[in-house]
Formats: sequence, C-alpha cells, structure tokens
Amino acid sequence: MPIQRDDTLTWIKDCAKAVEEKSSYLTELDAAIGDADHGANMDRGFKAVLNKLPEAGDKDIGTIFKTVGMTLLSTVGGAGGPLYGTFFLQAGMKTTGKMELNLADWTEALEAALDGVVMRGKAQPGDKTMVDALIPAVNALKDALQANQPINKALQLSAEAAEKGMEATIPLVARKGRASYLGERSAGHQDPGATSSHLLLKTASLTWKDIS
Amino acid sequence: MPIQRDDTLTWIKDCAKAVEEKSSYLTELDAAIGDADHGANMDRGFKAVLNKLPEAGDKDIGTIFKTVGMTLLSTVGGAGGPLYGTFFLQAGMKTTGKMELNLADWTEALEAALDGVVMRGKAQPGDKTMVDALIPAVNALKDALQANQPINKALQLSAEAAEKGMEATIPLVARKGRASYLGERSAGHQDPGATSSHLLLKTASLTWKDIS
Amino acid sequence: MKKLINKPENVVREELEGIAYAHPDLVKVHFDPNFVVRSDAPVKGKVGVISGGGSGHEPMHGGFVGIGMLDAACPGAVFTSPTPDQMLEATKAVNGGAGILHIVKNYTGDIMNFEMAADLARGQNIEVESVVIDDDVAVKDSLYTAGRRGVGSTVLAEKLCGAAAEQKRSLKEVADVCRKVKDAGRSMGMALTSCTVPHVGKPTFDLPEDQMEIGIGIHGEPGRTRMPLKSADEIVEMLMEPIISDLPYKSGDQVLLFVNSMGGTPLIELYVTYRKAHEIATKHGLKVVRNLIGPIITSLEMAGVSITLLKLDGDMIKLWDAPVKTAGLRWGI
Amino acid sequence: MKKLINKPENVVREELEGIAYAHPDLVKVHFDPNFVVRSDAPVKGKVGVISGGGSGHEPMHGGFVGIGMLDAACPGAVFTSPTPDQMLEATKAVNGGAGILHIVKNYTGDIMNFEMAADLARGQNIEVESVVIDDDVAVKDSLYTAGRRGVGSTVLAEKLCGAAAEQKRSLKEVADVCRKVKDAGRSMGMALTSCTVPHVGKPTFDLPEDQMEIGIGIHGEPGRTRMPLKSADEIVEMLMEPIISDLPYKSGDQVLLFVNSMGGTPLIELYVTYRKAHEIATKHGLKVVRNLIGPIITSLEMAGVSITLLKLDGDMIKLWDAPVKTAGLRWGI
Ligand SMILES: Nc1ncnc2c1ncn2[C@@H]1O[C@H](COP(=O)(O)OP(=O)(O)O)[C@@H](O)[C@H]1O
Ligand SMILES: Nc1ncnc2c1ncn2[C@@H]1O[C@H](COP(=O)(O)OP(=O)(O)O)[C@@H](O)[C@H]1O
Ligand SMILES: [Mg+2]
Ligand SMILES: [Mg+2]
Ligand SMILES: [Mg+2]
Ligand SMILES: [Mg+2]
Repeated sequence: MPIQRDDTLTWIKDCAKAVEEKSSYLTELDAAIGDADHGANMDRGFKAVLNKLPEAGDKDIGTIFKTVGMTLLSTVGGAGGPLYGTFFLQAGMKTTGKMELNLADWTEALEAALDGVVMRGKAQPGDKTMVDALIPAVNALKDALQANQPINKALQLSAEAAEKGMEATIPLVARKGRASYLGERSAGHQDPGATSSHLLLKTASLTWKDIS
Repeated sequence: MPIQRDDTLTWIKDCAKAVEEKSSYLTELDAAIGDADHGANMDRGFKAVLNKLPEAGDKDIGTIFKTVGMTLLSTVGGAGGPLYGTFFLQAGMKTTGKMELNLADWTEALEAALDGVVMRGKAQPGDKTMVDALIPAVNALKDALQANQPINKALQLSAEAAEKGMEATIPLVARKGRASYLGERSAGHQDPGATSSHLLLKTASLTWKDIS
Repeated sequence: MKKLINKPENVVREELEGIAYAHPDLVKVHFDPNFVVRSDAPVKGKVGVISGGGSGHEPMHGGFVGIGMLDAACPGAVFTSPTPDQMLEATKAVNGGAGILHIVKNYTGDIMNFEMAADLARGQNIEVESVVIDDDVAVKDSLYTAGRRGVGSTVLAEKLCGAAAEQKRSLKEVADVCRKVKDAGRSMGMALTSCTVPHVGKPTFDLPEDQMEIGIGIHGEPGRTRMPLKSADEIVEMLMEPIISDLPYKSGDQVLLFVNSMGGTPLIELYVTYRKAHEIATKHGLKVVRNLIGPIITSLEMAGVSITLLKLDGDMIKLWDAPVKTAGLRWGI
Repeated sequence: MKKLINKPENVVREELEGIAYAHPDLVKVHFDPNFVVRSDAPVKGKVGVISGGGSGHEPMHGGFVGIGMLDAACPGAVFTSPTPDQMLEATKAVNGGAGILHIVKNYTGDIMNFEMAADLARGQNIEVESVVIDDDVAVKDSLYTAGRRGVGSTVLAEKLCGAAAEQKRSLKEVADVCRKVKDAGRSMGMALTSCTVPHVGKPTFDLPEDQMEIGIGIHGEPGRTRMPLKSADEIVEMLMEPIISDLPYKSGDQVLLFVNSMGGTPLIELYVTYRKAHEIATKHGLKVVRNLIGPIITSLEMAGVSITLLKLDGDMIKLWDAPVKTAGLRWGI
C-alpha cells in the first residue's frame, strides 16, 4: 500500500516534533558558522504549520504540502524560510490532486522540491548547503525506484544518503549563505541546513517505516 | 627650630607621593560607598600641584598653601576638590607672609582649614566625612600646644587622633556626600575622605619628624 | 576592561577632541579648562543656560549644547564633578548680559563646585541663578543627608530652560521653568550590570549573573535593593510605582515619559520597557503626551534603564516642542 | 542572559507595541504580518522606499520610518530576515502609484525573501526595483560566494533615497541614488564582546577578556581575525585601512564619516573612535563634510564599533541635508 494522505499529515507532525527536539542542536550548528537561529526559525515555522494543518481538512496531498510551504514561507524567515517554503511548494505542485503516493510519486515530488531549492538559492553541490544533503537523497530514491525497492527500504536508503551528504559538508568551505563570509574558517563544521534536511528525510523513513 | 618654608614644600611633595601610593586604596574605599574616584581625583590633583609648585618660587608659606589650594580646586573636582581646595586656601590665608611656622601657627592654620571644610561642606561630626578625621586632629594639636609639646610630638599625636577618627567612621551611617544615598548600607565601610585626610596629617608627622 | 580607549587618563580629552571634529557647526570646544559652548556664544540679550557634571553620562551634557538647549556644558573627569574654573570660564564665555542659569544635579561635589563658580562669577558682576535637580526617588529625601540624587529630569530641564531662554525670557523666568521641572519630575533606575570606570579598570560593583540592582545611581552608586533578575514587566512596575506614588501624579495629568538606557541596554529593550511603562501610566489615568526614549543620561556601558516621569503644563509642552539643534536632541530646525 | 525582556518569543512583538505607543505621530504599526509604515502612507505620486531585516539592529530599520526616509520597514525575528508576506503587505500599504524601491542588505535570506516579495508585488501590478547593499569590506567580494555583507551604508542609502523620493523623483532616479550609495560606501566593524540572541540565551561566541574580533558581522558572524585587545587608535587604523584602500577614495574626495556603536559601546567611546577616524581620513586628504555618530545599526548589546565611509557628491549632500522626521534620525522639521 502506497503512502496515504493521512500518512503525509503524520509525517509533517513528526517533522514538527523532530525539529522541536533538535532545535537547540540546529541553532548550535548555526552559531558556529552562521547566526544562531536555524533551529529557532525552523521550530517557529513548524509550530505554525501545526496550527495551519487543520485548514487542509480532507484535501489532497498537494494541498497539504502547499499549505506547509506557504506557512513556512511566512513564518520561518532567513534563508531557511524561502528554501523550505519553496521545497514544500514545489513538492505540492507535483502532488496536486493526489490522495496517495507511490515511490515514483514521492521521488518526483522530492526531485521537484530539490530543483526548487536550487532555483531559489542557486547553490551548487559542494557549496556546503542543504543541497548537499538533498541531492544524494534524491539520487538514492531514483536508484531505489529503478531497483524496484519497497518504499520503506527506499526511504531508508535516501535518509542514509542524506546523512552521508550532511556529514560530508563538515570539511567543506562554504560558498553560499552566511557561512561563506567565514571563508576557510567555515571548514570543520557541519552545515545546519543540510542537517535539518536530513532530519526531515530521516523522519519520513521512520514515520513510514511500515509502508512497503 | 620651627617648620621652615622649604619644609612645607617637602611636605606637599611627600603628600603627592603618599597619595599616588595610596590612590588605588582610596578609590577602592570610594567604590564601596561612593563612585570609585577619590584616589584618582586626589592623585590627579597632587600631580598638578607638583607641576605648579615651582611657580610659588621663593614665596612665603601662605602663597605655597594657596597655590596648592587653587590647584586642587581646579584639578580634583568632585567633593574632594572644593573641600581640599578650601582646606589649603584657608590654611594659606592664616599663613600669609610667613616663612616659618611654630606649633601655634600650624595649629591655627589647620583649624582655619577645618573651619573652611565645615563651612563649605556643612558636615557635622559623625556624618562620616573627612571632618571626622580632621576634628580630632585639630583638637590633639590644641592639647599638645597647651601641654607645650615639641612640634614632632604634637604632629604625631594629631596623626594618631586623625587615624582614630578615620577608623571611627567605619560603623557610622553616612549623612553627607555620596555615601549618604546608601543609608544604613554605608555602615561597615571606612570613609575615603577621612582616610585621605589622615594620610596628609600622617605624612606631615613623617616629613617633619625631626622638627622639634 | 574592554573599552575603545587609549590611555584612561586621556579619555575625556580625546572625547572632546572627537566632539570638536564632529560638530563644529554646533559647538566650540575649549580646552584647559574644558568646556563646550554653542558655536554662536555669547548670544546677546539671552540668558545663558549652563550645566555640567562628570563625564561618562554622554550625550549629557555636552551633547545638549546648541540652539534651544544648553549654551555651555562643563565635563569633569569620568564620574567626577567638574571644577569651578571650568564653570566660571564657561559662564563668562556665554554671558550675553541677561544672566546665567546653572542647572546643577544634586551631588555634593557638583553643588560645591557650582557654588564656588557662581560666587566667583558674581564677583565679576555676572548675575547667576542656580537650580538643583534632585529627582531620584530611589533615595530618601531628607534634610539631614545629601538628599535625593539628580538624574533624568536634568536633561528635560535643560531642554525646557533652553527653549525658554531662546524666547528671551528673563533669568528669573528661565529659572522658574527649571524649578517647575525640579518639582514635577521624578525618576528611578536599575542596573543589570555594573560599569567600569576607565582609570579603575574593573567593575565598580559585582552583580551576579542572576541578580539586578534596583535604584542604582548613574555613577554606579548601589541602589535600594539587590534581587533576582525579573521580567521586564515586573521591573518596570518596580520603577513606576515609587515614581508615581512619590509626587503624586493624578488622573488626567499630562506627562512626558522618558525611558533611558544606562548605556549598554539596546533600543529593542527600551521599547519593551516603554511599552509597559506607557501601559502603567495610562492605567493610572495619566496622559502620555510626550516621550523620550534612548541612551540620554548614561552610566558608561552599564546595562539597565531609568524611567523619568515629568508632569507637563501647556507652557512646558510648548517649550518641549520648540526647535532644538544639538548633537543629542534635534527637531524643528 | 541579562536583558529587559519578558518571554524571548515575545520580544519583537512587544518592541513593536512599544513603538506603536511611542510614535503614533510618525508611524503606524501593523501586526501579523509585522511591518511599520509612515503614519501618512501611502503618499500619492511618491516612490515608496522600503527596507527590512532581522530585528536586533534597532533603530534600523523601524526607527527610520517617517518623512524623508523610509515609507515602511519589515522587522523579522531577532537576526532573521523577515518573510515575503510582510514585504508584500508593506509594499501594498505604501504604494502611492510611483513604484516601490526595496533596499536589501546582502544576506542570502534577505535577498531571497525580498525577491519573492517583489515577484508577488509585480504580480499585483506594482512596479518594484531592488538594490542590494554590500559594503562590508571585512568579507572578500566574490561571484562564487554570497559576496560582501550589507551593513552601515544601508542606513545612509535609506536617508538619501528617502529624501530623493520626497522630492518626487522617479523610481529609476531613486534607485540610482541607492546604487550610488552601494558603489560609494564601504564599512568595517569590530567587536569587544559577543551578543546574546534572546531565544538562544547564551552569547553567540566566546571572546576572552583580552581578545577582540576584527571584521565582525552585525549578527555576530565571526570576523576576519581574532587578536589581543588593542588601543582605540590602533583599532581605528585596522578598520580604516581596508575601507580606504578598497574603494579607493582619493585625496580631495568629500565623504560622510559614520561611526556606529554595535549597541553596548557608549557614546564617550564613539567620540574617541571618531577622533582617530577623522584624523586618518583627513591625513588621506579626504574632506569629512558630514558625519553620523551613534548606535544606528546595532547588534543587540554587542560592544564594538563599525565605521562607514561614503563618498559624497553635491546631490548626495543635498539629499543628506534634506529634512527627515523619524524616531532615529531627525532634522530640519
Ligand atoms: N543559497 C543557498 N542555497 C541553499 N541553501 C542555502 C543557501 N544559503 C543558505 N542555505 C542553507 O540555509 C541554512 C541557514 O538557514 P538559516 O539559519 O535559517 O538562515 P540564515 O542564514 O538567514 O540565518 C544554511 O545552513 C544552508 O544550508
Ligand atoms: N559635605 C561634606 N563635608 C565634608 N566632607 C565631605 C562632604 N561630602 C563628601 N565629603 C568627603 O568627600 C569624600 C568623597 O570625595 P570624592 O570621592 O573625591 O568626591 P565625590 O563623592 O564627588 O566622588 C567623602 O569620603 C567624604 O569624606
Ligand atoms: Mg541562521
Ligand atoms: Mg568619589
Ligand atoms: Mg566623584
Ligand atoms: Mg538568520
């Protein structure tokens, strides 16, 4: 059975919980090479999302994702707001009208989300941004799709790829975002946005671990 | 042999040295119940006095003391400036034209100085001010004069009396000056102005210890 | 000690040099003795308004010299009243023939130094009136002590008296305005941190990370009580209550509400503070018709705020609104 | 954390409430989405000038809304760029039909949020131009990174563009003024202490008692180098050298010299700083014809300063001198 509309709601709520739990951690990462607000921003955004979600009522998954995107856009601020706002808006566009998602749908949605982030932020791989977690995650999904893996397995592989991508940001010198002001001094720190991206994908794999 | 004109110059220079040495201590006392500047103020004043003294050239003791008074008045500031300025100006008035001072002269000069301080600051005994060191010192001089003590002995007695007066300020609740804002909380601290007054008189007794 | 200074003993002089470079259109700076005068001083036929005090409270007083406010300011060493020769020379420099008002904050040193200066000026046939501001309700008023400290109302008096003098009111009338401010203004302050006097090099007092000092003086004089840090709203209540009950202000009164930074407290916190102060004043029926918000009478880099409430009548409102052109306050010109 | 606040999450809202109480003559405050507009907005036929950014830099930007400067300001959470809906609503609220200028500081978040807002506004048939200020020479300019940060010049651009808009210049002309400031202004800052973001509760970075950070950003972003504390004169040299050599300014140039407090540094130190900066500028043959000194673009309670040098031409001087009536800057009116 594919991912159901209600499952996506559960995922979003689990994301909100995960972001709240990791809020200080994300902010600490941002304090090292940014301005110490990424956790607080994301947490404020997802709390607002929880308040907004009921408005999506029994609408389709596209509406749910677009509601999340619009809410993040108007409550997160900073770089994270437009990027994650765009992420969910683009995912929402791809899933308009859908009441369930198979692996191909999810892969397509995430790819559109990634493209939106790249279009908005113009980051290239290796710039030490969330893109460095998202690209390998999307690639892993595509591979899993081709290999006909079950959804939960594919989600696990994409979360693991995101984690590797996230860890791989540590040695990088930032070329985008606030961390780029640091030049060489940005090396040796994990990128907060890559960390939050991994968190969302890891949460998907946990929330939907029984969907195959 | 009485106190010579040049001896008064030596006293002033020794005062400047003593004030410099005790500057941090005086400021610390002032930090506890005032505004942490008494030592710095006095030190700035006496440094200016050292620069000005040559102007008194070979003039009389009255001129020397008035020069000290005017200089303190225009460089110390705060409460200490007008009080010590008046102190030396009044002592200078009483010693106008004199090239030497016997014990009666010195006692009269100090009494005039004290009266000037009281006139200017309107402090009463027990208000926890420099007056509490000066009154017993002047009284001790008067007693010594009556008892026909040699000058150095009289100076020693007056310094000791000033020291007792200074120490007696510790339990007092301040009723004049900045310390009075503290009310009861001013008790338990030694008054900085009484401390600097004692310092000047103790220095006199040390500088002139061989004058009898 | 972390400060942008060179040698501690040069701070005031270098500050004055900076002011001289920065504001030649507003003021002239005189050195040895140090004072700051309006660039067009003396103004013929106008009462000269002079204030002064220790440095470390900037912009007060030098930042308030200019058209419509002070004619001269005498800065002392940091936290130390200036000396009579400064005030005397300033008094002579701004003497336009209509007399001089000395606005004095109630500190023993300020009182005595200004008193001597006024005596010397009178000896030179300059008419001088002195008004002593003593608005700090943190200190009990008493005939048997030095009385209350002079704080926030001083700047308000400088503005109103400066405007009155600009209108060519007589010395007595300008001094009357000052006495009105003295009578109708009350203040109280608090500190989150101490300040460090440059020549001392370490904080004047220790204030643990979880404590604050209520009723602090602008020279770091200890306050009424030390207590655990509270919320902004609770702190504002603790400051407003003694102010309002001291005078007392009554419902319907028009007031100026002045929320002041002690130096280290940024504007964002001043507005949070203002919000509650305004609400409390309004709850008491007071009409906040004018206000002043910013670092105006500071205590070096001390974090904290003070609140001043000044009862206004129609004339005072007009004087407040009159044009002023100084580095620290400016409008209408 | 020692601050005059209630709950960290309410700081910005309560600050805005304070502003609303304090300055009803100057501004209207709109909540949800949060923005501050001129009380007489929209002004028919006038270009609307808008800026915005994270809170914690007060008086920038809300303190510069009023006649002759900004039409609207959008405050984000502390140190966090505001969101497109704030900017869109502000844009609509001040649209007098002559187009809107967005003055944007060069931070990824600000850029993206303003970009989205501009797109949305254009979708509603409002003409929008955006100019990005990137004047911080502490950061190497590069096409391959986010480029230089926007700091002190932003406020100068707001003043000059506001004056140009008040003269009813066209959107292109007002934007041209902004581009001129972008090209002719350079800044650099330093910190003596960190600041504490309210919702974080502890200092953004540790700076030992004997160390300072040169090239700090206004959000506490680490600077170029950390080094032992030096004298004010040496520090000013370290800030002025990269500024002057970056542009380069040449002998005879007329400049505005802006010495800014990061929040916790008091005015007495700013004048000591200004003194040396003025001397260095003069030594290079620059003519300091205008200046600005104070806590203008702050970083909460951070102690430190930044210096901005803006090359001026005759038109810019006239625009600088034009009347302005805001809570943070006021003259001529
Ligand atoms: N141009 C960009 N493209 C993609 N991601 C970016 C870009 N710039 C910044 N980011 C991401 O945003 C994260 C910071 O987000 P956040 O702290 O919310 O914003 P801000 O830097 O405005 O405070 C960075 O860790 C990085 O992953
Ligand atoms: N009214 C007064 N009469 C006599 N002495 C006084 C009076 N007021 C203050 N003093 C003395 O002055 C001392 C403080 O001097 P100082 O620190 O130089 O001045 P300030 O209090 O202005 O900083 C006090 O310790 C006290 O001895
Ligand atoms: Mg951030
Ligand atoms: Mg003292
Ligand atoms: Mg003093
Ligand atoms: Mg941010």
